[in-house]
Amino acid sequence: MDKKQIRERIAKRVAKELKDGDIVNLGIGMPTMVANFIPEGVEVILQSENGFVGLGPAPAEGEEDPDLTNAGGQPVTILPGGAFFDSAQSFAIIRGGHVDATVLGALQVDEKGNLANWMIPGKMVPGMGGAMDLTVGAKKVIIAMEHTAKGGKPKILKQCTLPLTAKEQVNLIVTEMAVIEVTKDGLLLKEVGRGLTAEDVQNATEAQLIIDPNLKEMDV
Amino acid sequence: MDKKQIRERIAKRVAKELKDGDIVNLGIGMPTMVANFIPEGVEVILQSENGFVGLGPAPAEGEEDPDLTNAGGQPVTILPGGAFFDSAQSFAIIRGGHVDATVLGALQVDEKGNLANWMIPGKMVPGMGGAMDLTVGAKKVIIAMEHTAKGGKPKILKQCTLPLTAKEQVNLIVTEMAVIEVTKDGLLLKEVGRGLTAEDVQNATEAQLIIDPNLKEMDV
Amino acid sequence: MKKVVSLEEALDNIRDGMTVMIGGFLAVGSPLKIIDGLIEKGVKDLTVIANDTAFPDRGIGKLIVNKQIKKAIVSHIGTNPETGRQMNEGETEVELVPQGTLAEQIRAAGAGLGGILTPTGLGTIVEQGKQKIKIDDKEFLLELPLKADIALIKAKKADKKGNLVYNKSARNFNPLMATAADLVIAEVEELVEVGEIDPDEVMTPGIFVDMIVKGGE
Amino acid sequence: MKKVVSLEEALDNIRDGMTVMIGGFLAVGSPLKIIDGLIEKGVKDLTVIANDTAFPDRGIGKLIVNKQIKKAIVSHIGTNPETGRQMNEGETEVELVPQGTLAEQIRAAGAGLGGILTPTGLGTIVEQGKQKIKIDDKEFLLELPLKADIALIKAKKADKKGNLVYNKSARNFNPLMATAADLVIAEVEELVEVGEIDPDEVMTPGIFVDMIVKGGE
Repeated sequence: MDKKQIRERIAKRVAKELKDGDIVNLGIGMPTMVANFIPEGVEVILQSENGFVGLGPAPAEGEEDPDLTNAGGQPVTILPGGAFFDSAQSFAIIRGGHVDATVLGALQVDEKGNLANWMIPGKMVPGMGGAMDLTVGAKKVIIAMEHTAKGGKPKILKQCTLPLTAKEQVNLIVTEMAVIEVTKDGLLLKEVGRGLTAEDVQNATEAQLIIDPNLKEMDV
Repeated sequence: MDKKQIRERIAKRVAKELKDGDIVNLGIGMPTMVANFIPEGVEVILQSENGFVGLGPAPAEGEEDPDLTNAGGQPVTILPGGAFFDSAQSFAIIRGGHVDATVLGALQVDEKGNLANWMIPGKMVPGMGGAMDLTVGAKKVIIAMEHTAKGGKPKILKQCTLPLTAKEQVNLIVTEMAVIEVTKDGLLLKEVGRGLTAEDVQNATEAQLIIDPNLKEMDV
Repeated sequence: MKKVVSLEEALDNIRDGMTVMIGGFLAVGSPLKIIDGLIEKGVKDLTVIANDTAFPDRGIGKLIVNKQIKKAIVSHIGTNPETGRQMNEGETEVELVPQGTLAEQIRAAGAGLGGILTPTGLGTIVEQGKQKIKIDDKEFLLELPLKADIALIKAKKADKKGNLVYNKSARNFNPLMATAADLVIAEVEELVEVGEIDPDEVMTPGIFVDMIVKGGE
Repeated sequence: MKKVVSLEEALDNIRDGMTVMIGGFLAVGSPLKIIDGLIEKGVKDLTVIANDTAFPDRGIGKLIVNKQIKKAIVSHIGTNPETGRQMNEGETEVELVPQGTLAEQIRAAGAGLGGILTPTGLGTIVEQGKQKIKIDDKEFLLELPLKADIALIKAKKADKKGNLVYNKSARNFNPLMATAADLVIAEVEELVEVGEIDPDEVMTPGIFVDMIVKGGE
């Protein structure tokens, strides 16, 4: 699989986690792609932390409104029935538990559900933006990321080594190789990518995986 | 003076304390009357804690809007340039120091600037409404009240005996008999009513008054 | 979930002993039709969180007179002598809260805050039983969030997704309460199609509103 | 006070070393004309409170590139590599704050709160140096108010009393910052007469706005 296929596969699988009526915040980057794969008949309301609900697709070329962007600064649209608000209200929605699910990328995630995705000390410090509030506030935190870093280095660890974004908040990890649920007993491997075994996934994962007795193949 | 004359005199004198451009919250009852006596050329913006600025006069009969009342529930109007908001914003304005002056009635006020105006235990407990926030938040707290209670009982005391509305927040006391400033040294008698002496005022006041060397007659 | 419901369907959700927020300020901006429904249905032992208890014959005051409220958490009861009487005779519990603090407590619950620090009430009986926190030599009271099982609010206009627009001073506590309850029921004067309310003019986003009841004008 | 002023009159109030809030989210809803004025004037050693440092060639980012900022209190700098470079090389101090916490800190300053309790940042380096408060076995961070000497905000429309209406996602931090600074200067696209904005549609009441500068559209 090339990069694009990998990213599409992850986004497609994450999209299946969303339920009709869910209020969802998609992080910048790959998580944004999830919007393109939401199943027929499922209507989710996308929240954009820069201040609205009802985030719609990108506008046609020439139709961009400079006052209407997503949290990544890209021109977007708002769907009928959407609403704008200020940043305090936006994060009241997020922190107050009114977002059903958030999808975020990760640098590292560990078996306790700890997440690190906002800085590599001395190297890359983009800042946490809204990620710390989203991970603490959303009812379900889904991590969408490639299974390993460059050179096959595991990103799913026994314990995160990078500064945390939030402590013990991740519920589900979706990669091109696997779907893994964070349980109080540890990481539960629920699905593996087509043609892969549980062992393949374990080999690319530092944390010990618990194999779900009903282990399935990822359907994407 | 009859009751009406007394109240008018107090309201007129309080009105002179307001400066052009001031944002002012007037309490229910006599303080509301202050709006009728604001001097020519002075424009104050009245804040109504139930959710707007730009409080205007009562509407003509038949013009009442059931969705537009003051904090006492009476039909009012809003002036051009006014704005509505919710109760959190209303008290953000009040508590946040964005109100220049509030005018409130009192059951008791004392030489430290303590105010009691929200309950008489076991007898009358209307509740504090917005009074506690107003006294703490407004830049200047003006008490507008009759100088004594029924039977000439002093209301300006050495120490309040009723449950407080706020501690050490009153700046000025205006009655039909006197204008008294609360200073860190005690109560400074600045003006006396026409035909009255400082001694007359002191006799109707429990707290010891400091006589301003420039003691004046109330000009109302 | 179907958002536009009948008064009966809405009332089915409100049961004895629940904690209910009710919007309005002296009955201005209160869901009067739903309140009348509660009276007809006779739901009792309610804990009510509201700005005030209005008047004996209007708004929340009717629930007081009808003895359906076990406890009222409000800032003011002066306009309803029956509330004072019930309180003094121990029939109804009344907790008086400064209005600005009440607004922030409700907002805090909706915003996922653990509490807020306010100077309001310092040196008064309001501080009883509360934690005081000193910041740079200035003291504040720690006030905790207030949430409810149900919020009953009133708006001028709603679209079918539940986006709300309030009218004039009838806004008051309604937008705050819409964020702070498990189930939010809005009584509205006018119901319009999705898309008819400009997203910039929405005062309460529809994501907060679970049910809409068409009320009188 | 005269509310509608020239860019020059507005800039006269902003001096070296001041703490300045600047509205906007990746330069959307930022007062771009005032920012360009600051660059031309060369005001320096500013402490800037904003959501982000935008892009090197746009919005607040230009002030970073021009080395006019001593300290930036923001939630995100990822879109402006120059901010990261200056931070790593110790040229500019950057304090990173979770976006929701930043919003509440600014709001708290404007609302006269002594602080707010948030679960955001618990168990991360954000909690360093902060008081933790436990309520019913749940921990929260105590976050303090953030205020400024000047707030520079941007609105779509103002009337001559300073009532503001924002447009779409350009609202963001602007209404919050309008409440939390000693002097509030609003850059607006459109200036209308008093009475032309419906009081129900005002997003920032004019009492918060000290000066209005007519900007580009």
